[in-house]
Amino acid sequence: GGPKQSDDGKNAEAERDYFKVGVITSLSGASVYGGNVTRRGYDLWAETVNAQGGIEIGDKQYKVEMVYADAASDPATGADAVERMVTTDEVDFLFGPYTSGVTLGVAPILEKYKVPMITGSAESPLIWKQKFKYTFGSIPAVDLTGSAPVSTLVNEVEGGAKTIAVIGVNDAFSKATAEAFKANAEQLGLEVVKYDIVPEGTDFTPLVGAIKELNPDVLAVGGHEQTHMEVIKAAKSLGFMPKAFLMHYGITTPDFINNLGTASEYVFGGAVWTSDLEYSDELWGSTKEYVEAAEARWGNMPDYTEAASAATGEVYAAALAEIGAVPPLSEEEREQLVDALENIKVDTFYGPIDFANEGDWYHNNVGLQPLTIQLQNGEQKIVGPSDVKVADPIYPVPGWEER
Amino acid sequence: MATGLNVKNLKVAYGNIEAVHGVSFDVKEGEIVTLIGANGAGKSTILRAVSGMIPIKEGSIEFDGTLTDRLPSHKVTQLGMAHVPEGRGIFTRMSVLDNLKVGAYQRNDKQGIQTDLEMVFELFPRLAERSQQLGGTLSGGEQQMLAVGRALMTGASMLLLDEPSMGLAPVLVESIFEVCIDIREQGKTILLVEQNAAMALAIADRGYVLETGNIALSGQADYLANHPEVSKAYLGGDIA
Amino acid sequence: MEPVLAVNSLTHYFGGLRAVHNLNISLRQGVIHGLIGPNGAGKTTAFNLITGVFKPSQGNIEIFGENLVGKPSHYCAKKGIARTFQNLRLFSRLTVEENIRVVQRGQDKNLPEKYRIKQLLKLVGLENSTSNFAGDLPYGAQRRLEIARALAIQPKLLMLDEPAAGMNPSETDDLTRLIRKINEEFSITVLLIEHQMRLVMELCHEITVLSFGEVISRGTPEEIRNDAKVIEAYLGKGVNKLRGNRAKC
Amino acid sequence: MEYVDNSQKRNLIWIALLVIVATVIPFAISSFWLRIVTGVLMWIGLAQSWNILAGYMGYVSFGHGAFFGLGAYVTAIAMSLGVHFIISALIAGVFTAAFAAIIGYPTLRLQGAYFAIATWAFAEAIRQIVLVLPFTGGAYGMRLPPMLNENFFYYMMLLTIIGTVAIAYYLMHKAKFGLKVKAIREEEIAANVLGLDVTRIKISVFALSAFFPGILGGIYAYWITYIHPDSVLAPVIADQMVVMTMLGGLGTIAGPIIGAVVLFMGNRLLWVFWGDTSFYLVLVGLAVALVILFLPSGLVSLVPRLGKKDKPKVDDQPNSSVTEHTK
Amino acid sequence: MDLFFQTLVNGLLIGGIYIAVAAGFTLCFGVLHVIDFAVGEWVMLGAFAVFWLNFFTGVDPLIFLPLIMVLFMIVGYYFQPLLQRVITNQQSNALLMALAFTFGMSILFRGSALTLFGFNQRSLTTFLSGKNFEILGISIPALRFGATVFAVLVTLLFMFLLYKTKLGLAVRAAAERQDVAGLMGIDSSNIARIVYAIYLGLTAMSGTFLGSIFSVHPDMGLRYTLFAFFVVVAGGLGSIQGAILAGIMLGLINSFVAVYVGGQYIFLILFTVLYLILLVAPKGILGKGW
Ligand SMILES: Nc1ncnc2c1ncn2[C@@H]1O[C@H](COP(=O)(O)OP(=O)(O)OP(=O)(O)O)[C@@H](O)[C@H]1O
Ligand SMILES: Nc1ncnc2c1ncn2[C@@H]1O[C@H](COP(=O)(O)OP(=O)(O)OP(=O)(O)O)[C@@H](O)[C@H]1O
Ligand SMILES: [Mg+2]
Ligand SMILES: [Mg+2]
Repeated sequence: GGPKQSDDGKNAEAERDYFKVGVITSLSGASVYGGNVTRRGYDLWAETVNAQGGIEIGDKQYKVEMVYADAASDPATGADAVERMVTTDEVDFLFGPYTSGVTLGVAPILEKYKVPMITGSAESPLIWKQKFKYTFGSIPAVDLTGSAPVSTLVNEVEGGAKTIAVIGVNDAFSKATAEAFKANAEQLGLEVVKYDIVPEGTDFTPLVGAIKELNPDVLAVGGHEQTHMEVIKAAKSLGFMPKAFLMHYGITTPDFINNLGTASEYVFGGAVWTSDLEYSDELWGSTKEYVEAAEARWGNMPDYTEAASAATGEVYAAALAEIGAVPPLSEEEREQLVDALENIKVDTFYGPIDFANEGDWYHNNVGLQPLTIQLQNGEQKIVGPSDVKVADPIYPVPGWEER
Repeated sequence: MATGLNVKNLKVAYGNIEAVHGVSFDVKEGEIVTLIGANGAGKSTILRAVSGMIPIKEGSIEFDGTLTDRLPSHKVTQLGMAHVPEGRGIFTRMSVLDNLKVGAYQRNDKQGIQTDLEMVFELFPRLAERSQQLGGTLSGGEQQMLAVGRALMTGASMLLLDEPSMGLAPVLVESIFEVCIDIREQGKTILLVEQNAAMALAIADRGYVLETGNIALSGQADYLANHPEVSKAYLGGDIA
Repeated sequence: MEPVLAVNSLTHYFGGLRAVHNLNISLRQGVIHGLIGPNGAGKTTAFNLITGVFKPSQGNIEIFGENLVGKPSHYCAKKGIARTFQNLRLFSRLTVEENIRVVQRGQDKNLPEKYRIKQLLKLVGLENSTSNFAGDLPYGAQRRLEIARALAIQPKLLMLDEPAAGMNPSETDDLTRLIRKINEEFSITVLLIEHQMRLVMELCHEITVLSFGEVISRGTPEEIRNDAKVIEAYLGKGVNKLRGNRAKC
Repeated sequence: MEYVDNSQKRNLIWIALLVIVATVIPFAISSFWLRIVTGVLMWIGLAQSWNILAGYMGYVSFGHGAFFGLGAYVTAIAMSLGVHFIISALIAGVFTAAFAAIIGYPTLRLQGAYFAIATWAFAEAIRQIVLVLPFTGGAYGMRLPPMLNENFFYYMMLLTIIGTVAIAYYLMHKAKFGLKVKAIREEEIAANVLGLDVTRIKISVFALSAFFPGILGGIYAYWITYIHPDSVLAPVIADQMVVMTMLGGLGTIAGPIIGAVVLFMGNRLLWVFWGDTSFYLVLVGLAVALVILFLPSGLVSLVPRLGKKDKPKVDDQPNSSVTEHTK
Repeated sequence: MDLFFQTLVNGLLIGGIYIAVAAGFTLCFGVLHVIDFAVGEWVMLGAFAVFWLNFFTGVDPLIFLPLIMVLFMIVGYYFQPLLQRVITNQQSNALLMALAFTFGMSILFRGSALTLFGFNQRSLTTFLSGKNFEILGISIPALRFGATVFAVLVTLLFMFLLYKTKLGLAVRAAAERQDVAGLMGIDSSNIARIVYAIYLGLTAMSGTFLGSIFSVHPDMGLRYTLFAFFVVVAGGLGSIQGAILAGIMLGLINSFVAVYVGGQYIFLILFTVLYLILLVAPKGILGKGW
């Protein structure tokens, strides 16, 4: 079905000398924060590519032009946005939304129009289980990344954690994070003294108060930056300090560190990337150079979501170069592009990107190694697994008064 | 300086519909003047215009030497005019006592307020009994007492009474009219709108007969009371 | 014959306040019965109890022998009770015609002639205002519309709460004629609250006087007019006393 | 009489034209705009349903989003059990109507703002229930089998909307039922005392106003293919129904239609042109505030013929209007 | 047992936060009959105002409380006539008009803040932040304690104002019937402006506390709109005593459910309780609402 326009449109359109790239992300609504973080990554890639003359295909360079649409953190709006991108703006390929919900809302439409999308975020494992052909993700799902920090806390620190309390917010990503923490903890023989999933917007003091009473070695939290800040504030205001806080996404955002100051110190987290890693990269040169560029551009240290988003563009560039397709992409070329994406393995400043072709992580990036990080002196330090760590984990961490 | 109320060529409209079509009348200090007329003649409308509750379309209203036709109602009230509106306008969620206190809002003479409160309670013992009951739960007649009582609490020099006897038991109707006489004896002025024209004319000095927004007739109360047409239309033939 | 309405030892409290106490009323078919008494005596409360707006604390209400206590208002209406309200309760943003149509049972054209909208409005003198919003009518007209609306449900018993309030004597006289007509031509029993003695004395076959929620007197208009208790509590001495007063000054 | 016939003929021609235009729209516009128009239709239906309750009966509900969401979930669950979509959506409508009737019984005793907030409270409670129930997917939401046929959804929406508008028009403007509903809005006690079974009428209206949102929720779920408590049970859904109706004109048939078109289209247009920043929100907010400020009777008041409240014609045969209404 | 008391204290302090947002809101409803949808956005603007003041001067945010109060009172005083225009329009349902209008304002404020200040999370650090003191083994967060004390004091002050002063008498009269209040010599429109000004002043001040307890960002308001609705309705619209009681009650439910039942069910239980309260006591728990 579908309107004819997209079909004729493609053929009718004259050759372009640039790629049109759609960006759908949350520029307003509940996930505005993360949405803007992904956008920073995408934008920096586009700016950098264009500054260097464009994507090199054969012997010619093609610049990229970004087209944005706000998904307003709402699947329906996201779906409208995709429809517009594909049929009206006729983009060649897409950068995906921040939230898993919007991703799930737009993915079927991409199947229909056969336009690929790589999302730099959306870590809910749910997406990949759906096996969408045209949807890829450059951040490994949280059920994969949640394992490293728990195992570090159990096996790689002195004394090793024995008990853990896990709380999570009741949204797809946060809940999956909490579940991953719990599952890993149980597997590693930790005693889970409390497990609770709370609705968004709750006040954490009572829960933290209860957990303080149970006095676990580790308090693990599944949530976004705001949740993490509130949990830390609640714990501090109740004078509660477990041997370690374990959090996931969010502690790597600059706001977490800026707002909490010393209270953010020593928090453990899971990540697949930090600015300490040393990868080489075609576009920027190396991880270090990317980080400098991002810092210069946005005034903040990039976190792993921003980095993943920036690296996403490089995968496209590599795949396009490989199939030698020039803009505008025909449906055939887009099919080829998807094939290429499935098989390519690209080394970026962010690490190797390699999309799985089967299993529960279908089309998700499985090229990366999950890392345990800890905030030390305001920086994210890799403290595990032991073979890649750049610093020793500090455990138990100093109390509130000793900082 | 002119005292009392002086209304010239008053026109009032609700939206596009003119309800009062150029009415002139006056009330001299210390007089009781009554406005009589059928349903919908515009009596209440005139009172509302005079007290500033609704804007006027044309004309002038002068009260104690001040032009009040462009003043908001609270300013007019501050000049010493109290209006008991049609439908009583009780503060339903406030106690009887608070309703009366609101009446005295613009006064600062504690002594005088106390005296007037006692006066009101004497006049309407039911209000004293129910001083803590919420205004809204009073019976219709009790609310009417409260509305009149509240106006008396303002200490105003001029009272506009819109059907003060409505819904009152006959004994109380009498008391209300007696109060009017008392008030007048204190040197105050009253503009009285009444359906009970016989009673109104019995206590009034002068009266105006209003017909669909125009003054049809005016004169001394006795003259009107004995006027055959007035008698026929508003007094219901002979006086009971 | 079974009474239209029989109220037995009806009592109602508002919190600690006893508004109606041990009220008994029995209405024979076809009478006009007056319910008078000082302000706050409990008259309106009694109406609210009979029409199911309030649930009585104690007592019995029967219409044609059927108990109404605990029944919802619309059930009372179906059994033949209609009423008007002391503080008007018209459907203000419905037109005059709609105010009647909405309460009619069945289609206008299938109803007996005298219960049709046109006739009802003519009866109360509103035939020229059919398409005005009820809320825009002058007060007196609204009162008459309430009566027409009450009639439209074809009641057996019509209860009027101060229908003459805000009317001048000649309008009151018109109303008197109207109520009599309703009573006679529609054969409707009427229970009437009113403070205008002119109307009450003229119309009522029998009168009950309430004071502080209790019956203090009952009888024909003549008996009531001359009952010392009623004069003391309620009637007073009339307009002539005032005349004298004014003459003084 | 002549005049009436002519105007009815004219109305019929208008309606016929509209139907033709509505039917061919999918062939005339791009798939993106078809999506938007489908969205507009959905909101017309939602706003109109809300208007049945608030505009005519005077009960302001802030919980109507719940019916939409319940409809979406019921449809999703039914379809996951293998029930055909059309049947599922109908089940959803019936379910939400029945649910509304049950919840309406106690809730409709509340007045004014209390009713508004009570509906909002139960809507929130439902969102929380869906988040914790085992068969709703909780925070992970539910996915429906995709059927990516824009035209199909357009026509489904169109059909439902025509149904909503027609029923609203017939019941509220033509049938005596509408008068009863308005009487309740004006004076509930008097209506009851004069024989209207107020409780039953209120519950029926509440159930009716929940029926269509239920179906629309079902269509939405299948259309978007993914539902989540935050997307189909968010308070903002009810808020928008309110604002659209107010914007267009409360208690009129045209009001919710105009309001939905203007707000949703306006929002999307601003979003298309300024959507790469959050600035368009400023414009949306400003527009809503300004319309309310300067056009208190809603946008319909710009078109006097539409904004006219349903006041019957004065003719010398009051009976004639009655006969044509009741059937 | 310790946990029980800790939970109790936590609940009371959450209640304090509820009350802080609700105090002005209930006044606004009680007097102006306006349900201000933008209440959360006023909280947000208040928090941002303090944030910027603190950013440029470095002075402790709590010191700015009086300044914020005055600032937003001025805003409220001049903003109210707009709202008045909306609600005094004769041909429409005032409650709904006000809702729709303030709904528009809330989008406008949120959009503006997002556009101007960006999406970042910001934090207000006061001299009380992160501090706590212990009484009998129960930790009491200093900032929350401060907010609660502030809220309770302000509310008591209001009750005094409303029920014991002449201004209060005028406010209550104007709340009910502006026209008749005018006949008593009360300048109702000015009273309405003053009340709205007080409401905004208070709401903005509570923004200071909320911004420091949680964080400052353009969307922060939504949550507080929720809380404010909640407390004000459960307490009975317009009833200040009711708001205090409801705030405390809901804080306690929140806290005890989180600890003894499960965090998952907090809102489910809260909203169900609110719904049931409405059904059982339609005028609020004290039966004193409008
Ligand atoms: N708020 C209003 N809106 C529109 N028209 C009104 C309004 N108030 C009064 N009117 C109209 O203005 C005219 C005069 O009404 P007004 O209330 O002044 O009469 P009145 O003499 O006081 O009658 P009554 O004896 O019934 O109190 C009437 O035709 C009435 O319908
Ligand atoms: N809801 C209520 N709460 C408390 N008291 C009430 C309530 N309703 C009525 N009352 C009281 O009950 C008594 C009876 O009131 P009711 O309205 O029946 O009087 P009434 O006889 O109709 O008087 P009127 O002739 O003045 O209309 C009054 O004293 C009134 O104050
Ligand atoms: Mg009048
Ligand atoms: Mg009465």
